[in-house]
Formats: sequence, structure tokens, C-alpha cells
Amino acid sequence: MWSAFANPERFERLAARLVPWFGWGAVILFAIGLPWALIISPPDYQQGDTVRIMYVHVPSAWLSMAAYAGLGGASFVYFIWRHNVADLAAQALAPIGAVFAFLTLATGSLWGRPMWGTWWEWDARLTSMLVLFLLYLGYMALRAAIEDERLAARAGAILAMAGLINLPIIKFSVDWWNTLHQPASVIRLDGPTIHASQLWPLLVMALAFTALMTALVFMNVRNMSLARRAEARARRKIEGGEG
Amino acid sequence: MKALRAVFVREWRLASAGGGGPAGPAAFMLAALALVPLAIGPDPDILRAAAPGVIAFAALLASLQGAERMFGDDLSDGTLELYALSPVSLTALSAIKAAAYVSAVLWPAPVIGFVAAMAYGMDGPSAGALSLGLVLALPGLALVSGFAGALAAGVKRAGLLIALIAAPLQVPLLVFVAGVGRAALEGTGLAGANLMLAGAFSLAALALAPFGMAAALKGRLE
Amino acid sequence: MKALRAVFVREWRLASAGGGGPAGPAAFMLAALALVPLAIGPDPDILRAAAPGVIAFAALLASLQGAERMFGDDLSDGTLELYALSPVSLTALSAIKAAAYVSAVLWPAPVIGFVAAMAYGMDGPSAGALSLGLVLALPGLALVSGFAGALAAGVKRAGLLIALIAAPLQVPLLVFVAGVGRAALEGTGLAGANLMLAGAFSLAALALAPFGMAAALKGRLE
Amino acid sequence: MSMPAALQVSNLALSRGGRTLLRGLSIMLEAGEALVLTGPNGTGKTTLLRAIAGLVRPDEGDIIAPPLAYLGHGEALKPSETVIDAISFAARLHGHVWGDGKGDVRMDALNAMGLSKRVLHTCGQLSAGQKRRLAIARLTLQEEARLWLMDEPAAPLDAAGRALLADLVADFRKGGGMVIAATHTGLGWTDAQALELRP
Amino acid sequence: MSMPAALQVSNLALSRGGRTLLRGLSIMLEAGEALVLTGPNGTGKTTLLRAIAGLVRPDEGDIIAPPLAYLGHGEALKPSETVIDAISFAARLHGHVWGDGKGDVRMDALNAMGLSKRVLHTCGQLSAGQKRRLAIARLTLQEEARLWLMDEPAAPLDAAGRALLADLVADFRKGGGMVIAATHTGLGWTDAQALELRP
Ligand code: HEM
Ligand SMILES: Nc1ncnc2c1ncn2[C@@H]1O[C@H](COP(=O)(O)OP(=O)(O)OP(=O)(O)O)[C@@H](O)[C@H]1O
Ligand SMILES: Nc1ncnc2c1ncn2[C@@H]1O[C@H](COP(=O)(O)OP(=O)(O)OP(=O)(O)O)[C@@H](O)[C@H]1O
Ligand SMILES: [Mg+2]
Ligand SMILES: [Mg+2]
Repeated sequence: MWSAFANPERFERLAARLVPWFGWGAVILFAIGLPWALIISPPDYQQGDTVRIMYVHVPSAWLSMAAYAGLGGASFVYFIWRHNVADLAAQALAPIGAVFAFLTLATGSLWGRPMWGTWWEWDARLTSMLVLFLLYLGYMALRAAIEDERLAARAGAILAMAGLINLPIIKFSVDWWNTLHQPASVIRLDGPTIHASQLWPLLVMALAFTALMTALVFMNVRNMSLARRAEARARRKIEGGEG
Repeated sequence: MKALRAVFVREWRLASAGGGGPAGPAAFMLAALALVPLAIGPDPDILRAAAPGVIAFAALLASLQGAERMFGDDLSDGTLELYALSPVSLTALSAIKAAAYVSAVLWPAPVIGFVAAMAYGMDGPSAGALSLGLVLALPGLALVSGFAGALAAGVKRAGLLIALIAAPLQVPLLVFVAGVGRAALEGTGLAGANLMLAGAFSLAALALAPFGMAAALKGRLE
Repeated sequence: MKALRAVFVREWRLASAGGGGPAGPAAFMLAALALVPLAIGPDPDILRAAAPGVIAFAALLASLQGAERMFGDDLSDGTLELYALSPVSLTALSAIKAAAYVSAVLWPAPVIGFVAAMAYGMDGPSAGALSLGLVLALPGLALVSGFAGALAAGVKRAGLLIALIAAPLQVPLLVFVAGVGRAALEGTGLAGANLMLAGAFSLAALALAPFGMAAALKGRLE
Repeated sequence: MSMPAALQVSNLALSRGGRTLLRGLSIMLEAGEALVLTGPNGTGKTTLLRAIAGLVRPDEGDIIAPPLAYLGHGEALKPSETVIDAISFAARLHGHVWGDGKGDVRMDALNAMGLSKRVLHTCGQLSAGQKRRLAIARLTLQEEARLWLMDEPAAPLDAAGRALLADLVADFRKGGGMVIAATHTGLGWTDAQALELRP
Repeated sequence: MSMPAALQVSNLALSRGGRTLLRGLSIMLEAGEALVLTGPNGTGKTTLLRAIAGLVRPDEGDIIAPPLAYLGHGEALKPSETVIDAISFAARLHGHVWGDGKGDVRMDALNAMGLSKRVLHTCGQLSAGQKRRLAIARLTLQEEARLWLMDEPAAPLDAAGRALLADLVADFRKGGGMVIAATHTGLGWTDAQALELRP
């Protein structure tokens, strides 16, 4: 099992087999979730139709954090055991997580205009989300700046682990600082407080986003793994057998 | 002419690659603009009033960030000697370096400035005017930063020295760009004048700074 | 123990000399704090409200300025290898470097912060509280900057990368220090809590950052 | 944990950027022995020295090394530090004490490389050969080291400098030290073993 | 203004940090001649080369030099640039064109120093000797240069590299070029003049 993850070629095959499953899964879930969320589910009694932004906003927020947790976890595995696939996973997660973080910021900002009367408010959750986005950017910039693949992976892993500190801050910022943004209503210890007519489409959308992200990550990992080996081969060709 | 183009292409490439090119300063500006309100506090009136100045200041800081690398590495690894003995004059080289710096690294500043202006609560036309002001100011900012970079090349903690040399010289640009934004915001009709001033400063810098840089570099080589 | 002291003395000396030691960041802070009102405009109410945040932010930027030099030169000239193979562990070295950086370079920040707070119109006790907040935050700022510096050592445009990496991680300190000043200014009674938080962050950074730095440096050497 | 008195490298494999540089290399060096590494540019001499120093992680194989000192391509000198400050720091770092009629290890080290007239120069003012001499002088202060790893130690040295270096190495070996040096020019060290790396 | 075809240095005095290094030095070099500078560390070889290149201002004396190329201690390579990019830039800078059945001056230059297999490496990945080879290869692209100034050109080169360098220099001199090199090891150049600087 572990060896399948440690050996790039075997992992490529595994990934190639999994991508269609998650890809089609995402398509089906979106086919159910999008109409349900955007058309069928009732408008909010307070917010009207703008509440539909939630079905993109909230899953993006969850996934951007989940992706960072994955990035941190994969980095830890790479740092300790040096599994190349863990590094590939980290590298693949970063841009995807960054996109979701950006989506969260963009949809939140669009939502904030009608709800709070402003595009942006410097409250704790919003700011810590922005910090998360910057961490993703920092991670990618650091990797891009170091030429040697292995060294870049090491440095990136260390930074990603340090950035994990931000996750609990985002999650609990609304509880710690009493601010504008709404507190958690789905993922909380005493059960969700959101109405079922909104909860179910939200969960389907969240699943759809998750499937999409998983498919993208596997695709990304596979492509990068193939690209790395192709480059190594090209190099060997130019350099010939000896030095 | 060909040699000049070769230098530009190379410098552009070196500036774009490695540190992530424009991503670096862009992220720096974003970070600075994100942190300032955290510091100033969320009052929208204060934020809007502060926006033109804060954004101009962030662009100034962003232009300083890369200045150290503009000549520092070239001095320590021998590249500057190579250029000094090449068919390209140090004056031309300096102008080219600044141009490469603007076009490879600093170009997102007006875009970010526009977005930030909106986020700080400025209206669209004012944000646009501010952003145009940044476009006109960028060459000036880059040239002055480059001049400071040439003077401080290879000195310990050159980064600081550069900030100290460049920032005062860039103050007029800061005032003009912030002035564009404020004038547009308050509708005083002085936005155009401030734009002209920012452009004029950039032109003056283009005429003078490369000679200053070349002289500074010659001194650093001895 | 003797070796540790020798390293500290040397690093302190190298950090103090050359670029002018504390004069550099001090002047940087002063320049930044002098330029901001120019940007924000002269309204005294706005200025006073903005003061805690602006001053905390200036200190943050000052702490970033020297971070590039903290390890960059050591990597390129072979000093880091020397240390890695010396009786002093890289973890201890990292902590010492940060300590030398605070005590040789950053120490004027609280003083300047106090003076600037008064100049921006804060009352004496609030300015004092803010300044104390800076004292408690400096080790944390230096350690996080050092961590970023270790990760980015020897990389192209390391300065920017450092800002991009360190600034997000330093945000809590920014919030706490600005919080001290604002709480004192508004008399909300939360100044003490913010001071504790700033101190706690610095302690946590002291416990964690040196290991991170050492790991990063080992990677950079390979 | 007692320190090994000899260097044992067994079945070593090293690679750089995905290309294997050497494989199955074993080296055994006893007290007093020296090994001169030669071989074409890019065959892995520097990489091998760094691996023995523990700076590069080998792909395979074991390295058991005594306490060591490393002289790399870089001289680890700060342009603004004076020669005497640089050498004093190295002495303190390695636990030396001077003054009080004890003699001065720092001046001994500088004398050994013919640098005593340069004590007040800053390192940035030294010529290429003078820098190298200072780096070598500093090496001699690591008394606990039983193994010197030297990467092209003599490249910028003049004839006198090479002779001084040879003397230092001979003394060190007489005291039981081991030396490995990578070089492209003859070093003139007596009965040193030779290892030629091949591409 | 016609370019001088020979190097004329007359009555030169150079100093560093207030100390005079040399005084009353004259050098006359005609087309095809080579001069090898030797002398103990710190006698001013590097300073003299930089003065001829116009990088250091002499205290006294005149220097009339033809167009020249300078190879210093530093290699002027960017760690992140690939070898092919570095050499392409040098070629463009000096007005070369390639492609269109013209042959490729860049590959010729790399081949001349045995670097053709390294084109895709970044300069930061090169070994010490490979970096030096690249710097030398780049020198050959400065076609307008009539004088090569080389500071310890061969220090990190292996035997093959030195032979390639000697060939390049011989070719250059055959075409009327002049060469001055500072060195501490024999370069094996045919009928080069020698100048030993004394402290
Ligand atoms: C740019 C601005 C915004 C950002 C960065 C942002 C960020 C986030 C984050 C990180 C979460 C996930 C929290 C968690 O799972 O604990 C979240 C959830 C949520 N956000 Fe936002 N948000 C923004 C604007 C808004 C606005 C304007 C609204 C609507 C008034 C809103 C409503 C919600 C809701 C209802 C949730 C789900 C809470 C839950 O059930 O856990 N957000 N947001
Ligand atoms: N980070 C890297 N990525 C890829 N290849 C590398 C890297 N670092 C070094 N190399 C290659 O590894 C090989 C060995 O380099 P090394 O510096 O050990 O050689 P060396 O024997 O010391 O050569 P020299 O005699 O020129 O000093 C070289 O061919 C070099 O190009
Ligand atoms: N900026 C300076 N200030 C004071 N002295 C200096 C300065 N730069 C160089 N020197 C001194 O000038 C002398 C000549 O240096 P130079 O580098 O020319 O010597 P070199 O002959 O090239 O020596 P090497 O063989 O070691 O390379 C040296 O003694 C050096 O210490
Ligand atoms: Mg080597
Ligand atoms: Mg010399």
C-alpha cells in the first residue's frame, strides 16, 4: 500500500485510474447540486436570493482550508520520510488551494456588498483568510525561486508546516473575536443550526467541490510526475551516458 | 542596437525568473495593503481617506524591494565588470535595467492599486485615476530606486541604505500620486495637474538618473 | 557555553558594523513614519486613530529589512558550512542570530515608536503602552523574519520572498501591538491582555522558530 | 559514544540533480594517512568531500567519520572583519584561550601561513591567495578535528604558500591527523594515497 | 580614432589602501605575444590586470590598450541561468548571429571548452571547473578583443581543461591576439614572456 504511494510510476497508474471516478463523480454531483442550490432551494427569508452565493462560498472556504491541511500533512510526510509522491501532492495542492482561497475571498466580497454594505471588512476571519491566500502564494513563490527540485521541496515543506498555525486561527477567529462574519453554523460540536432546505444542497455542493478538487489533484500529481521523468530523460539524452 | 536589445532581453528574463517575477512585488503590495487596514482599523471613512496615500506608499515600498538585486549581485559575481568592458555603456545599461525592472517586475502595481482602491472604498473613476497616476510614476520610482541601488551596491545592509537614499527622492512622486487619488476623490479638479507632475518627474528621472547610476557603478568597481 | 558567547559577540559585532547598525532600521522607521502622515493627510483625529497600527506596521517592516542579510551572505561565502561543522548547533546559532539582530539592530524601534506615537497625538501613557508592546513583540518579529530569511537565503530576490513569507506569519503580532495601543487609547482595559498575547507569541516563536530555521538552513546547504 | 579514530566510507553512492556521480566507493583512512583526490572537472570531488562532512546526504552507503574540519571553495570571510578579528573568533569558537603568558594561538596560526603582517587588514582587502591562507590558518585552530577535508586548498597559493601548507599537513599527520584534499595540481605531500575519480 | 594594435604600459605606479604595490613598471606587448605574470600572493597581479582593463585608476603612468576582454576571479555567472542562455547572451552582446546554415558560434565556443553536454544545466549546478570553463568559452565570443586579460585562468581546471585553454590561447595569438595571464601554476604556453612581480 505504502509502496504504491512511494513509487512514482505505480502511483501514476493508480492516479490515472482514479481521475475519471472523481471527475465523473464531480460532474454528477454538480448536476444534482447546482440546480438544487441555485434554483430549487428556497431563498433566505432575510437575504433573498443572494444567499445562493453561499453554495459556492462555503464549500470553497472549507476546501481551501482542507487543501492547506493536506498541504501541511503531505509536507510533513515528505519532510520525515522523503516520499516523492508526498511532495508531488503538496505541489499539486498549492495552486488548487490558492484558487479556492481566492474564490472564497471573491465570493465573500461579492456577498458582503449587499449584506454588510461593503466589499471588504477588516475583521479577523476575513483577514486570516487573506493570510491563508498569501501563505499559498508564498509557498509557490518560494518553490519557484529555488532551482534545485529537492531543495525547493524541503524548503517548501518547512514553510507549509509553519503555516499550519493559521488554520485554527481561521476556524476559530469568529469565536475568539466577536466580529462581523457569521459564526460556524454547519461544522460545530452541537450539530448544525442551519435549516435543512439549505443544509442538504450545501452538503451536495460541498461533496461536488471535494470530488472536483480530488480529481484535479490526482491529475496534477500525475502530470507533474510524468513531466519530471520526461525532463530527466531529456537531460540524460543530452548528457549521454557519462559525465 | 542589437547589443542593447540583447541586454534588455536578458535582464528582463533574469528579473522575471527566479523570485517569481512580478508575483513577488505583487504579493508584497497585496500583503502591505492588506496589513495596513488591519493596523489602522476598519473605520471605512478613515480607510477611504487614507487609501490614495497608503496605496502610493505601498507602490513606493514595492519599487524599493527589488532595488538591491538590481546591481548588488552583478557587482559581487563579476557581471558588472563584464558589462563595463562590453560594447554597452554603463549609462545605457542603467536605463535598460530600470526598464526591465518596470516591465518585468513592477507592472502589476497599477492593477493592484486599482483593486485595493476599490477595496478601501474609493469610487471607480477615482480608483482609475489613481491607477493611472501609478502608471506614470512607475518609471520614476524604478529609476530612483535603481540610482539608490547603484550607490549602495555591495554595501552591507544595502537594502536599508537604498530605502534611505531613495525614499526621500521619491517623496514628490508619492505626493503627486496620492494627490491624483485625493483630488479625484474630492473632485477638486486637480487630478490632471497631479498626473502631469508625476509624468514630468518620471521624464526628468529618465534624463538624469542613468548618468548618476553609471557614475555610481564606476565608483563601486574600483 | 564559551563558543555560544563567542558566536553572539561576533554576530552582534557584524550586525552592528557595516551598514551602520541600528542607524539603518531606525532611519527606515523614522522615514516611514514621517511619510505616512504625508500620505494619510494631516487630520489629527485620523492620525491619532491610525497611530498604533501604523507604528506597529513600521516596526514590522523594519524587522523585515535586515532579514535577507541574516543568512544570505553566510550561505554564499561559506560561513554557514563553517557553523554547521562547528561545536555550535544550527538551532543555537539561529537563536543567537535572532538575539544579535534584536539587540544590535532593532532595539531603537520601541524608542522611535514612543516618539512617533507622541508626535501622532497619542497621550503619554498610551504611547508608553504601545512602546512596551513593541519591546515584547520584537523577539517574535525578529525570529519570524529570521525564519523567512533562512528559507529564502541565497535565493533570487530573497528580500521580496522574505516579506511574502514573514508578513503573514507576523500578522498576529501586528494585531496585538496595534491592539495594545488602541486599547490604551480608548481605555477599553484590554491593553494588558494584548501585551500578554504579544509576549506569548514571542515566547512561542522562541521555542519553535530556531528549529525551523535550522531545518531550513540544512536544506539550503545541500 | 567514543569518537571513531579512522575514516570509514563504505559502498557510497552519490548523485546530483538525478545523475549518479559515483557508486560503490569505499575509502578507509587510518590515523596519519592522507588521500589526494583527483579527476576531471565535474566528477564529484567536491560532492564527495561535502558528503563526508555530512553536508550532502548520500544515496546509499555509510560514512563513519571522526571530528573534522572543512575547507571549501568559499573562504567564509567577511569583507568588513579584520584578519585579527576573524582569527580570534575562530579561536574562541574552538575553545582556545590566550594571553597570561600562554602564548598566542592566533598569532601562531597566522604565522604558520605567513600572514602576520596582515593582521590589521580587513578580509575584503586581502588578495585571493591571502584569503586562502587565512582560511587555512583558521583550520588549524580546530584542535578537536582529526580529519581535514580540503577542496583545492592550493589553487590561489604561491610557491611559498604551498610549502607552508605542506608543512602544516605534515605536522598534522604526524600528530595522528588524516587529510583528504581534492586538487588539480600537485601538492607535493609525502606518501599520500591517491584516488582518481572517473566520469 | 584608430584602435591601438599593441599594449603599451609606461612608467606605471599602482597602490592599494595607501601602500604602493608597484612603481615604474613598463610593459610592451605586440600582436601575437603573451605575458605570464607571476609573483608571491599579494604583490599586485590582480590589481595590475584591473588597471590595464581600466577598472583601477593608476597613481602614475600611461596605459594604451587595444579592445580587451577580462576574465576575473569572479565568473559573472547567474546561478539560475542555464548554460545555453548564458552563452547565447554573450554571443548576442557581441553581435553574433547564428542559425540559417551559418553554424552556431555558441556551440563552437562551448565545444572548445568541452561543455557541450552541460547546455541544460543552470550555472549554479556547475562544478568549480565547469564554471571556469564557461567563463573562458564566453571570452572567445568577444571577437573585437585583441587582448585577453586572465586572472588565474587555470586554477580550478583539470588537465584536459588546461590543454583546451592552451589551444584557445595559441589560436588567439596566431590571429594576432595578445594575452596576459596571472598564475601560480605553469600554464604550458609556448614562448610566452614572463614577468615576476616582487613584493
Ligand atoms: C471576503 C469575505 C469573506 C471571507 C474571506 C469569508 C470566509 C469564510 C470562511 C473561511 C468560512 C469557513 C468557516 C468555517 O467553516 O468555520 C466561511 C463560511 C461562511 N461564510 Fe464567509 N467569508 C466572507 C464573507 C461572507 C459574507 C459576506 C457572508 C454572508 C453574510 C458570509 C457567510 C458565510 C457563511 C454563512 C458561512 C458558513 C458558516 C458555517 O456554516 O460554518 N461570508 N466564510
Ligand atoms: N544541484 C545540482 N544539480 C544538478 N547537477 C549538479 C548539481 N550540483 C552539482 N551538479 C553536478 O554534479 C557534478 C559534480 O560536481 P562537483 O562540484 O562535485 O565536481 P568536482 O569534481 O568538484 O569538479 P571540479 O573539479 O570542477 O571542482 C558536476 O557535473 C555538476 O554539474
Ligand atoms: N582595498 C584595499 N585596501 C588595502 N589594501 C588592499 C586593498 N585591496 C587590495 N589590497 C592589498 O593589495 C595587495 C595586492 O593585491 P592583489 O589582489 O593585486 O594581489 P595578487 O598579486 O593578485 O595576489 P594573489 O596571488 O594572492 O591573487 C595585497 O597585499 C592586498 O592586501
Ligand atoms: Mg570542485
Ligand atoms: Mg590575485
